Amino acid sequence: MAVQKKAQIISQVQLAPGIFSMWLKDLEIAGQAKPGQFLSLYCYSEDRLLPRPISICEIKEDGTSLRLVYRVAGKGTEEFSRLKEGDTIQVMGPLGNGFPETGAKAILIGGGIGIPPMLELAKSLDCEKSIVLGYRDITFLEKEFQPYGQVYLSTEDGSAGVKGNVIDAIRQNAVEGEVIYACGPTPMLRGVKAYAAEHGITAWLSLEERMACGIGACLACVCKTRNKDHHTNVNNTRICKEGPVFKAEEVEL
Amino acid sequence: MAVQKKAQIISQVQLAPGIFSMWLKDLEIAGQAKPGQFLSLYCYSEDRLLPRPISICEIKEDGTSLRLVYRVAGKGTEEFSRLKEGDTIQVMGPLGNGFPETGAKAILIGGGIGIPPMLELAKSLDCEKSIVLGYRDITFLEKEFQPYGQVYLSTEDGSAGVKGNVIDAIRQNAVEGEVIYACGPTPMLRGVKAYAAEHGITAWLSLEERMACGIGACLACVCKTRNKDHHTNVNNTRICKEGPVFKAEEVEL
Amino acid sequence: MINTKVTIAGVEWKNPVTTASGTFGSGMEFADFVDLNRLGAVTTKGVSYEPWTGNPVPRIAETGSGMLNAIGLQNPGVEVFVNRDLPFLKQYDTRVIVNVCGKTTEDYLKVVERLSDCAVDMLEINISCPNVKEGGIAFGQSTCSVEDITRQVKKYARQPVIMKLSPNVTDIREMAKAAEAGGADALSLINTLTGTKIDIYKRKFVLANETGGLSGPAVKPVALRMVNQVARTVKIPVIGMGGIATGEDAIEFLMAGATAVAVGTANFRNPLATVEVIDGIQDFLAKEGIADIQDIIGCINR
Amino acid sequence: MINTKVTIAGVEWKNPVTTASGTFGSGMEFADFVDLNRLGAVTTKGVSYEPWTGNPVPRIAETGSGMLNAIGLQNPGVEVFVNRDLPFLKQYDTRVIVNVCGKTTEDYLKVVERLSDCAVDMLEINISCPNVKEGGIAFGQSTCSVEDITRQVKKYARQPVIMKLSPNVTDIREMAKAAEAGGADALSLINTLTGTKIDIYKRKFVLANETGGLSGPAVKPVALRMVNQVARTVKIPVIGMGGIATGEDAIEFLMAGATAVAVGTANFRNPLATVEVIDGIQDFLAKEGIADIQDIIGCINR
Ligand SMILES: Cc1cc2nc3c(=O)[nH]c(=O)nc-3n(C[C@H](O)[C@H](O)[C@H](O)COP(=O)(O)OP(=O)(O)OC[C@H]3O[C@@H](n4cnc5c(N)ncnc54)[C@H](O)[C@@H]3O)c2cc1C
Ligand SMILES: Cc1cc2nc3c(=O)[nH]c(=O)nc-3n(C[C@H](O)[C@H](O)[C@H](O)COP(=O)(O)OP(=O)(O)OC[C@H]3O[C@@H](n4cnc5c(N)ncnc54)[C@H](O)[C@@H]3O)c2cc1C
Ligand SMILES: Cc1cc2nc3c(=O)[nH]c(=O)nc-3n(C[C@H](O)[C@H](O)[C@H](O)COP(=O)(O)O)c2cc1C
Ligand SMILES: Cc1cc2nc3c(=O)[nH]c(=O)nc-3n(C[C@H](O)[C@H](O)[C@H](O)COP(=O)(O)O)c2cc1C
Ligand code: FES
Ligand code: FES
Repeated sequence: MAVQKKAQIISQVQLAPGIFSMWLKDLEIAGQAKPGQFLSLYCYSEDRLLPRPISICEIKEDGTSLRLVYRVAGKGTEEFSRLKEGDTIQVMGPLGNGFPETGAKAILIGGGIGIPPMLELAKSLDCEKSIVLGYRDITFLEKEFQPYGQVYLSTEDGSAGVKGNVIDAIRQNAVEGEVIYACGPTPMLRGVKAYAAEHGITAWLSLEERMACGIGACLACVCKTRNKDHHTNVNNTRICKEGPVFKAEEVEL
Repeated sequence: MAVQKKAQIISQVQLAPGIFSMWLKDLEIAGQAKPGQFLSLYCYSEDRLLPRPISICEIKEDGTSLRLVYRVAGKGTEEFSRLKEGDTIQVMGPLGNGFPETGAKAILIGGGIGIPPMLELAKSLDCEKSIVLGYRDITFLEKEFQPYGQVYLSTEDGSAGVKGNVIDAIRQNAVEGEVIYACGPTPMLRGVKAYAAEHGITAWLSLEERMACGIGACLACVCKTRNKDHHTNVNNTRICKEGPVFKAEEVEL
Repeated sequence: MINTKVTIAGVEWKNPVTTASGTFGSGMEFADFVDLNRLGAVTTKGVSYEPWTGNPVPRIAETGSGMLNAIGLQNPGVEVFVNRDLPFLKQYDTRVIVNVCGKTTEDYLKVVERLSDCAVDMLEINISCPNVKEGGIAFGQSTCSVEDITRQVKKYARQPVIMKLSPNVTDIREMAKAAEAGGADALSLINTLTGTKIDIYKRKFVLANETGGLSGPAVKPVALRMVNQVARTVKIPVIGMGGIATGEDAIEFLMAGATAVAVGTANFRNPLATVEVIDGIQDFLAKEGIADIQDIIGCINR
Repeated sequence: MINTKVTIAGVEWKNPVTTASGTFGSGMEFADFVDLNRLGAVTTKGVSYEPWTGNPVPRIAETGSGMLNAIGLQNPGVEVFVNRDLPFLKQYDTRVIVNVCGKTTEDYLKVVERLSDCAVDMLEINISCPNVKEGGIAFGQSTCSVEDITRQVKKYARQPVIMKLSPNVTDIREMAKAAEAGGADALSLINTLTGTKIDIYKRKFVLANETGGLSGPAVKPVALRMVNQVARTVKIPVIGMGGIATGEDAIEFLMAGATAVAVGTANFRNPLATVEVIDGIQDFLAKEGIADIQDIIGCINR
């Protein structure tokens, strides 16, 4: 069950310009977290009311701590980036459903700041897997994926891997799999959805939307769905609760 | 001329429960400051818009730094109290007129958190002087006054000095003088004003009021005056600009 | 023993704290964090007759000490509410207030009728939602329509009726008087203030709906002013809300004349906000030596 | 060279930034911090015919991301203004806008007449002050009185007339249309939203006046919504204000349809706020490759 509490920062380092990696010490949350779930992070500044959802990037094997990797996108994440070892931060989690295990040969696809959650997934999925990571230009975290499968890169400017996007990298490297797990910007997810449909394979997509409660109470974070969902009774399901991971064919992007 | 800038904190210590002493390094402000003037201190938290006026308690002889002594009264001062050596704080000053030098035998009266500004005054006034300090219960700063004159204390609970208020202390100790300088809560200032009138002596009072601009532009901080003041053209003068120090007979309390 | 019980339109609450509609779902999700038995009442998200899909996303935006929302009253409809949410809520020892919304007067009446023999303690009629094209606020901005819809709802309602007022009006006292004249048993205010935000890099409104409703600490001064104005104007009890996050905030509303208060946006920053407000009220009364919460309700007006 | 010049009712400003009345005095005190030559215009504190004493203290209170003020339009009267403040302002290369207040229509007209042959570039007529018993907001909350006072002022005014609107209304577009119908050359909005705050330990209102006007970042979403509504409704130019503290904030208002903006409460937190807003606008235009500020004014409505 999700909890809200102050967690201690074990370490914080900058991985690339504006990209930070933070380890948090917390038994209660780390002990029950799964890849694809996320935390709500709260700001110190009292004028910033809403929690910032950040995916879990890694969970320490002994369940004592977890890692977040995030990009400074505005004032909230900027505030987080100034926190140091020993400081505390108010967090809630683990939230959301996380990625399902399928056992099938998998392609893991991460785009930009959607890459971090794929790391814990890569670690924990017990199956054959290929990993495709897409960047605009500067890469980060890619080396940490290497123990878990073949890693393919794409960059928009061609500075590393295939010039283009993740789908270009998949096609050019003839990457194959029976199931896709993906997280990244919406245009990328659309591409992945189309690719999966084309190849008749299942794709699990992790979606993003603005959140207020993070726990399914406010209906801020919905996405359009093919079927009526059991909770809302309309074709608008809660990303923070029923998601953030959905089967591609179930959701409209 | 007043300036607004970030100043560095040289040290911060707690003098008594909830009473803090902070030394700030700043040549530009300290170099031109006078006793009785104040600074505006700005909060880090962006939801707290208004500056906090805090009197100058001491000015280093070489004009490199100045001291503030303040009580934690709410969220702004609470925030200040958490700052540490090496941190910076946004300040504006020096503001206001300060106490005038008269050369006459002086009684300095400070009540509660009105005591700090009397310290620099005690240091800088070149005349015979008695110092009367009134507290509710716990005393602070009183020892630092001793080099500059005879110090008399009053406490409401009688735990130190005369039991009662500053006027009680003056009467019981038969403190004499030709001019009074006072800072403290309004009821105390009313007592001082009455006492001065009774004895036909001049009293200079340092007043307090809620401030928004701190520089005379918004007219938030007025006090009623006997005469129309040159600037406002009504009987409502600006404490932050024409004050905070006024001749007792000029103002209504 | 300090008394914190209050009675609103004949319904006794164990303490004067409820949830602001739409910020607490039907309580289910918050039950992981809050013991619902502690609340004076739970006010549900707006319930309409048919299921409503709500507005497109983005539905929210953060602003200085506030937030904008344009959820657009998405809800599963009254049948799901009655069959799923209500039984859930009835497990707890707390009052249940159902917030009712509609596009037409008939819509409201159908919900009210459907709930008439349900175990619901009070009805809150939302005539002040700024985020739906039809109904909502349109009902809440003229004295005639406020009085009319109140009167109609009262005909069908078996439970006491709270009319929820919009702050987007020139004089809220006029709306309050109209609701009172229509027979309202109580009033709640404020709903959200209409506002907007622009993404200057994309050159578009942040919200898909263009405008949304402002809530949170930013609106507290306006809410408190309106609650005070209304409490001074009508005889029926007032439930105050708008930016309440602490016990002190709640005390301000009670002193201004509210008989009870609701905690809304604060739940998003702190899921324990409701119970912390309840504890904060208790602490204040204890510290100030006040034996009965009645002693402070409206004390500023005496 | 990026163009930041704007023209409002025939008066050209070097950039679209002025000061919000009452937050900048007549510029004297801020001249220690800001080079007034940089400002598009200086808008003065409200000026009445006779000197006004204003309200008792406390006159201000801080709120979440906002502040309440109930200064009550204290000012030295138009004679002092003309003889002292105006010559001071005329030393600078900036437009001078005099904010005019009055208790009766005649009061307003007397000030407008007194200023008619003075070196004043524009008049801003404050019919929206919530903090005075007579006049002020009373003029600004009904379409008839807005239209009437505008028409009367226009008869006497030699300078272009900006009518300053109150946000404390059900539909600000109606007030804007009334001012336009009355002959206003431009509109400015928003003035403050009426609010209050209670000291729960003293059991009294924090402000001596009980209520005050809310300003600062807290009100920005409401201000931006109203500016957008009005800009879409009338043909005359709009000066937008309410919570502007940065260049980005100003850009939001310009995109919403304001031809110029005013910086108010932000001056209290940062005396350099006005010039930082001007620099911020420049930086945004440069970064986005926009050669003329006209290209973004109202772009959200196109
Ligand atoms: C389920 C989920 C998982 C995420 N995981 C990560 C992650 O692992 N690493 C990472 O860097 N980012 C992640 N994001 C995006 C991250 O939440 C935003 O970048 C962050 O909230 C921005 O906050 P800010 O204060 O810096 O920006 P501001 O723009 O100042 O934020 C203003 C408001 O908008 C919201 N907001 C802004 N951008 C987004 C966004 N893209 N998604 C949702 N809300 C947003 C903020 O939460 C806040 O309420 C995730 C988002 C979701 C929904
Ligand atoms: C000229 C002058 C000199 C002062 N010198 C000192 C000093 O040397 N040491 C000291 O401890 N205090 C001093 N004060 C009082 C000090 O300004 C307040 O205690 C402080 O502003 C409280 O801020 P807060 O955020 O902690 O309290 P909050 O109550 O949270 O503040 C809310 C708002 O009210 C204002 N406010 C609250 N109390 C006062 C007050 N008594 N006077 C003016 N504004 C107030 C704050 O500035 C802020 O805008 C002085 C006040 C004035 C006017
Ligand atoms: C996300 C959200 C959803 C809301 N939904 C409703 C609703 O369905 N019905 C209603 O009457 N008010 C609704 N409101 C308004 C709140 O109940 C409340 O009146 C308002 O937010 C002010 O209180 P607050 O500042 O404590 O949030 C909603 C507010 C928010 C923030
Ligand atoms: C202290 C203070 C005094 C004000 N005095 C006046 C005034 O004299 N005339 C007027 O039209 N508006 C006055 N206003 C309103 C402002 O000009 C402005 O409309 C409002 O504060 C919103 O802008 P802001 O949020 O940037 O401050 C005053 C506002 C403040 C905060
Ligand atoms: S953020 Fe509230 S329902 Fe998802
Ligand atoms: S605080 Fe603005 S005039 Fe004194």
